[in-house]
Amino acid sequence: MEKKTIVTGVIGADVHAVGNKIIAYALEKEGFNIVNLGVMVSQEEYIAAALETNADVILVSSLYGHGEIDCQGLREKCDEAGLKGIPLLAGGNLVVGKQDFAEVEKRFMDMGFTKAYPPGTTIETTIADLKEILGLS
Amino acid sequence: MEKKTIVTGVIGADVHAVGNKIIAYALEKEGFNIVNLGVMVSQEEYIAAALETNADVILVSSLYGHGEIDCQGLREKCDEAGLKGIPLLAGGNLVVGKQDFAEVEKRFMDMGFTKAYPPGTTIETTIADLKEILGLS
Amino acid sequence: MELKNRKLTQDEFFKEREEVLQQWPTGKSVDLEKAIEYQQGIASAKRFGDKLAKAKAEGVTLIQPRAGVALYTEHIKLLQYLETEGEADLLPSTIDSYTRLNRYKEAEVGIEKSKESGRSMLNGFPAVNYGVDICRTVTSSLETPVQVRHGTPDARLLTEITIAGGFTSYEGGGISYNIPYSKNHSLASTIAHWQYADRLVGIYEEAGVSINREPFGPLTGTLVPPCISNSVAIIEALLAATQGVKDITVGYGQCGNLIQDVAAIRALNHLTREYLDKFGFEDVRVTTVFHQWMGGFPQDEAKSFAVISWGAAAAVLAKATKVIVKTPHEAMGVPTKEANAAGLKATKQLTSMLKDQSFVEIPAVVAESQIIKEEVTCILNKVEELGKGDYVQGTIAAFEAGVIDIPFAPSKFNAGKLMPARDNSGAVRLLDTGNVPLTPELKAFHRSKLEERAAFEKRPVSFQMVVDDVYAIGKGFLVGRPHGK
Amino acid sequence: MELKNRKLTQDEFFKEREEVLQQWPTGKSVDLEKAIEYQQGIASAKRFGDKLAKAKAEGVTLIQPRAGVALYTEHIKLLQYLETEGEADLLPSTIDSYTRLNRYKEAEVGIEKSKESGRSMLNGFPAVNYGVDICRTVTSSLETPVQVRHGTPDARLLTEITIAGGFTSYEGGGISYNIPYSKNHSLASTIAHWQYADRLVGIYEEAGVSINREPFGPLTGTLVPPCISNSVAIIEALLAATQGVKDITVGYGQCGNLIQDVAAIRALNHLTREYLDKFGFEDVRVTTVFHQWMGGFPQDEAKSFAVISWGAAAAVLAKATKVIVKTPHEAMGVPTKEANAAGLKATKQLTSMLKDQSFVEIPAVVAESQIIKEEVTCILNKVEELGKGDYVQGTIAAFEAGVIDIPFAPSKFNAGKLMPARDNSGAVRLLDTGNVPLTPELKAFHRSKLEERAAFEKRPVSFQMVVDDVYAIGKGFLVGRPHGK
Ligand code: B12
Ligand code: B12
Repeated sequence: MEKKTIVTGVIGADVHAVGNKIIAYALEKEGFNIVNLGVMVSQEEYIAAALETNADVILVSSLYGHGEIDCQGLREKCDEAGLKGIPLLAGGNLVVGKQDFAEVEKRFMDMGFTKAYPPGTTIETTIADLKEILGLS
Repeated sequence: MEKKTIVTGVIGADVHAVGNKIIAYALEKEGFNIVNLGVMVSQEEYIAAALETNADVILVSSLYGHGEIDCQGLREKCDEAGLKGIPLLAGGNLVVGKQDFAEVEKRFMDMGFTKAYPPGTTIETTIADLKEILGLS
Repeated sequence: MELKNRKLTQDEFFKEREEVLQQWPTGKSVDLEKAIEYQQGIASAKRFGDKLAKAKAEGVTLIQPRAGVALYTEHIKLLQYLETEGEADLLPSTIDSYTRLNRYKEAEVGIEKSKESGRSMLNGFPAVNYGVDICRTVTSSLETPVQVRHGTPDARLLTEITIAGGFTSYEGGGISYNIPYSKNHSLASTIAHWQYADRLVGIYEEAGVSINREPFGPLTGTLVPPCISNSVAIIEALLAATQGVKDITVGYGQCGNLIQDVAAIRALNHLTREYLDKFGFEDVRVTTVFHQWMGGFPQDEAKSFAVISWGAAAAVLAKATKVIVKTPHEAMGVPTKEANAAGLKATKQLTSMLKDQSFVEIPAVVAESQIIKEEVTCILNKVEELGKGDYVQGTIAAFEAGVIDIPFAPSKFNAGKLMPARDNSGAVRLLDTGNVPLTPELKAFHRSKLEERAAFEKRPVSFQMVVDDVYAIGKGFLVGRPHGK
Repeated sequence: MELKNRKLTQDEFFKEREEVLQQWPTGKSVDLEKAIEYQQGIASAKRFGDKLAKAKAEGVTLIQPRAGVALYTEHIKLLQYLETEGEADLLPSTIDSYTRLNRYKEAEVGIEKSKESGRSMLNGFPAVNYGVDICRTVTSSLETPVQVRHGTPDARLLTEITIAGGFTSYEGGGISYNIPYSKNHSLASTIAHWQYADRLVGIYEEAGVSINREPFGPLTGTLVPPCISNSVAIIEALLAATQGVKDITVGYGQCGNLIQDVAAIRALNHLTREYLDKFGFEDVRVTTVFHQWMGGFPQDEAKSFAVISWGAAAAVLAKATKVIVKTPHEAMGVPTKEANAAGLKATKQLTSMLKDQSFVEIPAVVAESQIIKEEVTCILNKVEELGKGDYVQGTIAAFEAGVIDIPFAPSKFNAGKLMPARDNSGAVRLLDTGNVPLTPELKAFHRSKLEERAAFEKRPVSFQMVVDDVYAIGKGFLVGRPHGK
C-alpha cells in the first residue's frame, strides 16, 4: 500500500515547536509520509506544500490562542487552489482561554474544518483518527 | 474592674483538644477568668460549671461535625437551671461538611445560641466579640 | 489477672468474645469460621497487605483517602468514585464518632436523621450498626483493598464485624486510639481491648488469612516530636506481633520540615524492623505510612492544595509505602467526594512525578534520623526498665511517669509536661522535655536548636513560641515568629 | 558597522531611536525627558528592583503571575484582582503575540474584535497600540511593581513605550527572546535590537532611574539542560551590563529533579556574579527567578496544583528571589483571573511555609552545581574564544557552531543537534552533546547517568527516551519509562 502524505505545521505567528516536532516524529514512525513545515506557517504555505506533495491531509496546529483568527478562510483558499475536499484537521489550544470545547468545535466546523481537537489530544487519538479519515483501519 | 468568667469546653463526644487549649490560654492572657472543662463536655457539665462559678458566658466548641446534634436543647436546659439569658457562643466546625455558613448560623440561632462562628475564626475575632458582648470595649 | 504483653490464650479470647458479640445486636451475626472462609475467597489484588508488599518491592508510594458517610449506599458510591475518579490505590472506611465511642444508639439516630434530611448527619460510616452483611456489600463493591480507619478506644466489636465483613486492613492501637481520642479511658483498658483486636487478627493469620494492621501514627497531629510518635508506633507493633499479627504498617504525621520528615520515616522503618527482630518477630512484614499535614489547615482551597502537595512530595521523597491524603475542604469539614478526589489527584501527580527521587540517604537526613533513633532508644529502654521487660506494664508506667508524653492530648492519662516548639528551620524540637528520659547530650541538642531560633527572633525561648507555632499555620507559616520577623 | 559587545554611543542610539519611534503612531508620544521625570516620581515600594533587593536581603521568595488581556480596563481589573485576591508580590503585563511580532495592525484588529465579542481575542496586553498614557493608567492603578513580560525579538518600540509608561522591570534578551520565540530572526539582528533596549535602560539608570532587567531563563521550557540556560542567562546579563543596566534578574525553568533544580539556581547565582565581576560590573545587582514547570501541563486542575506546588517548593528551597507562577488552567489556555489567583495562593502558601528551609548547601546540591559550573565554563570559554574576546560575536558564532544549542527551539539559527534526556532520577542530561564543547570527563558523566537509566529500563540509550520524556508529563511522570517500568 502506498504511503499517505500529511502536511503538518503550526499556523500563524505561533512558535510552539515541541508538539509539532513530536507529532511529526510519531506519524513518520507510524508509516506516514510527513511534510513538516514547522512553526509560523501561513495559510499559503500549507496550500503550496499540499499541492506540491499531493498531500492527503493538512494537519494544522495552533497553541497560542489566536487559532480562531489565523484559521479563518483556509478552507476557501484550499477550494480556490484546487484542494477541494482535502481533510483539514485542527488541534492544540485553538482559542484563548478555557472555553467549552463543543462551542469551539462548532466554530471550526463552521469554518470548514473536517475535525477540531481539544487541548491535550493524545498522539494515539491523532493516529487513530488519521487512519480512519484515510480509510486505513 | 472585676474579672469576667467564661466557661469553655468542647461539647459531646468530641476530643479536638488543640483549639480548646489555645483559646483557654489566650483568653486567660487577655484577663478573663477561664473555667476550662476540656474536651467531651456534656450539656450538664457546662451548666453546672456556669452555676458554680457564676459565669458570664458559655463558650462551646465543636469540631467533629456532630455539633448540631450535641447542641440541641442547651438553651432550654440553661433556662431551666436558672441561667436565663446567659450568652451562649458556639464555634469550630459546627456541622458535617462544607455548608453555607449563613444557614448553619440560622440553625444555631434558632436553637437559642447568641452567636455562632464559622470554621477558622481567629482568636482576635473571638476576643473582640467577647469584649463587646460583655460590654468591655 | 495482671495485664502483660503475652498472647491471649484461646480460652481467654473466646470467653471475652462472648461478651463482645453481645454489645450490639449485629454482633450475633459474626461467625468466625465462615468469616475466615469468606476472607480466604478475597483475591490477592484486593488484599491490603499484598498491595502494600508489592508497592514496597517496587519502591513506589500508594495513595489512600479518608472517607465515610452515614448511609451505606452513599458510602459505596463515594468509595467507587474515589477509586475511579480519584485514582486511589487503597480505600478506607472512616467510622463515625458515635461508633468510635460505642454509642451505637446515637449512631442509629444519626442514620435515621441522615435518611430524613438527605445529608450525612454522621461524620463517618457506622459499621457496627450495619453489621457483617452490609460491610460485605461495601467491600465487595470495590476493586481496591479497603481498610477500617477510626479512633476507637474499645474497638473489639467493630473489629469482629468489619473483618468478617471483608475489610483486609485495620487501623488503630491501644495507645494511639486512646490518648489522642479519649479523655477517660485508662491505658490498661484500651491496651487490653486492643490485645483482643490484635489476637483476632492473629487467629485469622493462623488460618492463613493475613489482615494488615496499622497503628495510628500522627497521634494528635500537632507538633508531635518524631521520637514520641516513633516510640508509640514501635510499641504497638510489638504488642500486635505478640498477638500473632504478621503485617504491620507503621506511621508518622508530617511535621513540615522536609529533612526531619524524611528522617522520621527512615528511623521508623529501621527501628520497627530492629525491635521486631530483637523480639523474634522476623516474619512480621513492615511497611510505612506518611500522613499529610495533620494539624489545622488553611481555609483557602488553593492554599490547601499546596499543603497537600507538600505532604505528597515529602512522602515520596521519604519512600513511604503509602500516604494518607487530605482534601482542599480539610479546614471546613468532611469533604465532598469531588474535594476528596481532588486531594487524591494532586497527590497522585506527585507520587508519580517524583517516584524516581529519594532523599532517604542524604547526609542531613541520615544525621537527623540518627538523633531520632537515639531518642527512641532512650525512651524504649526506659519503658523496658519500668515494665521489667514487659512492654505493656512498661507502657502504662511510662505514660504515668511522663516518659512517653503526647502534646495536646485530651487524655487525663497523659502527663502533658512535654512541650514541643519549632526550631529555626521548622523542625519540631523539645522546649521542655518533661520527664522524657533523653540523655544530657540530646537535651542540649534540642536546647541549642531552640536558642538558635530565639537568637534569630530576638526573644527568649518560652511557651509563647509553642502558642505561636500552633497559630502559625493559620497564617501560612510553619514557624510562629513574632511580628516583623 | 560590525556588531560588537560595546556600549552604543549617544549618536548611534538617538539616530536609531528616530526610526524606532516611527514604527507605530503611538511612538510619537514618547518624550524621554518627561518619561525620566515620571519614573523618578514612582515611589520605592512600587519599584521592581527595590522590592527584589529587599526580598534578597531577607532571604524570602516573592511570587509573580503572568497575565494580560486585550482591553486595558479589563487588564487593570485583572491585575488589581491578582494583587488583592491573589496576594501577588510582583505583577506582570504579558504582551500579546501580535505585538511580539510587531504586527500592530493585527493587534488593533484583536482589540476591536475583543470589544465586539466581549471576550479577549488576544493572548496578552497590546501595550504598543495603547501607548504611553494608557500604560501609565495601568501602572499607576496598582500598589505593586509591574513588569513587562513578552517574547519579542524586536522590542525596541515596546521598551520605549512601556518604560515611559511607568513599568519598572522589563523581561527579555537578544537570545532568549529570539531562539525560543522566532523562526527567521537572525541572532545578529535581535542582539542589536536588545542592545538598543538595554541602552535605553542604561540611559534611565544614568538619570538615576533604575529599571530591573530579566533575561528569559526557561527558553523553550522543555528539557533544557541547566548548562545551556545558565550560559544564555549569563551572556545576556553581560550584554545588558555593557549597555549600562545595573539591576539584573537571571532565571531558570524548573526541570523537576529537586537536587538539579536547586543546584541550577545556585550555579546561576554564583556564576552571574563571577562573570559580571570579571568584566568590571561589580556594581550590577543580581537576583534570581525560578520558573515553575514550563513544559506541557496535566489537563486536570488538581494535578496542576500539584505541579505548581512542587515548583513553588523547589523555588523556596533554592532560595530564588522570585518565582513565576503557573495556573491550574495552564494546559487549557489563558487562565481566568480566578485560576490565576488560585495558582498564586497555592504558591504563596509554600513560599511562606517553607521560607525557613534551604537546600542550597546540602552536599548533593553543591556537587551537582559544581558540574553545572564546569559545563558553563566550557561553553563560555568557547564563546570567548570564538568571539576573540567579544561576547556578541562569540555568541553568534557559538549558535552557528552549535556550541550553544537549545532543544526544541523553532529558530533556524539554532543547531538542534544537542539531545537532552532524563537520567534515572529525572535530572536532565545530555544524550547527544552535539557540538557543545564539554570536556571528555563531563561527557562521560552524562553518558554514565543515561546508561544507569538504560540498565534500569532494560533498553539501550536512544532517541526514543527523548520522545518518551516529552510525553511523560502528560501521563503524570517525569521520566518516560517503557511500559511496565
Ligand atoms: C488535629 C485534628 C484532629 C486530631 C485531634 C487531636 C486532638 N485530640 O486534639 C485527631 C487526629 C485525633 C482528630 C480526630 C478526628 N477528627 Co479531626 N481534625 C483535626 C484538624 C486537622 C485540626 C484541628 C485543630 O487542632 N485545629 C487548630 C486549632 C487551633 O483550631 P480550632 O480547633 O479550629 O479552633 C480555632 C477556631 O475554630 C476557633 N474556635 C474554636 N471553637 C470556638 C468556639 C467559639 C465560640 C469561637 C468564637 C471560636 C472557636 O478558635 C480556635 C483558635 O483560633 C481539623 C481540620 C482543620 N481545622 O484543619 C480536623 C477535623 C476537625 N476533624 C474532623 C473529624 C471528622 C475527625 C474525626 C471524627 C475523624 C477523623 N478524621 O479522624 C476524629 C474525631 C474524634 C472525636 N471523637 O472527636 C473533621 C470534622 C468534620 C466536620 N465538622 O465536618 C475536621 C474538620 C477535618 C475534616 N475536614 O474532615 N482530628
Ligand atoms: C512550552 C510552552 C511555551 C514555550 C514554547 C517553546 C517552543 N518554541 O516550543 C514558550 C515559553 C516559548 C511559550 C511561549 C508562549 N506561549 Co506557550 N506554552 C507552552 C506550554 C507550557 C507547553 C506546550 C508544549 O510544548 N506542550 C507539549 C506538546 C507535546 O503538546 P502540544 O503542543 O499541546 O501538542 C499535543 C496535542 O495538543 C496534540 N496536537 C497538537 N496539535 C494538533 C493538531 C491536531 C490536528 C491534532 C489531532 C492534535 C494536535 O498533539 C500533541 C502531542 O500529544 C503550553 C501549556 C501546556 N500545554 O501545558 C503553553 C501555552 C500553549 N502557551 C501559551 C501562550 C499564551 C504563550 C505566549 C503567547 C505567551 C507566554 N505565555 O509566554 C507565547 C507565544 C509565543 C508565540 N508567538 O507563539 C498559552 C496559549 C493560551 C491559549 N491558547 O489560550 C498556553 C496554553 C499556556 C497558557 N495556559 O496560557 N510557550
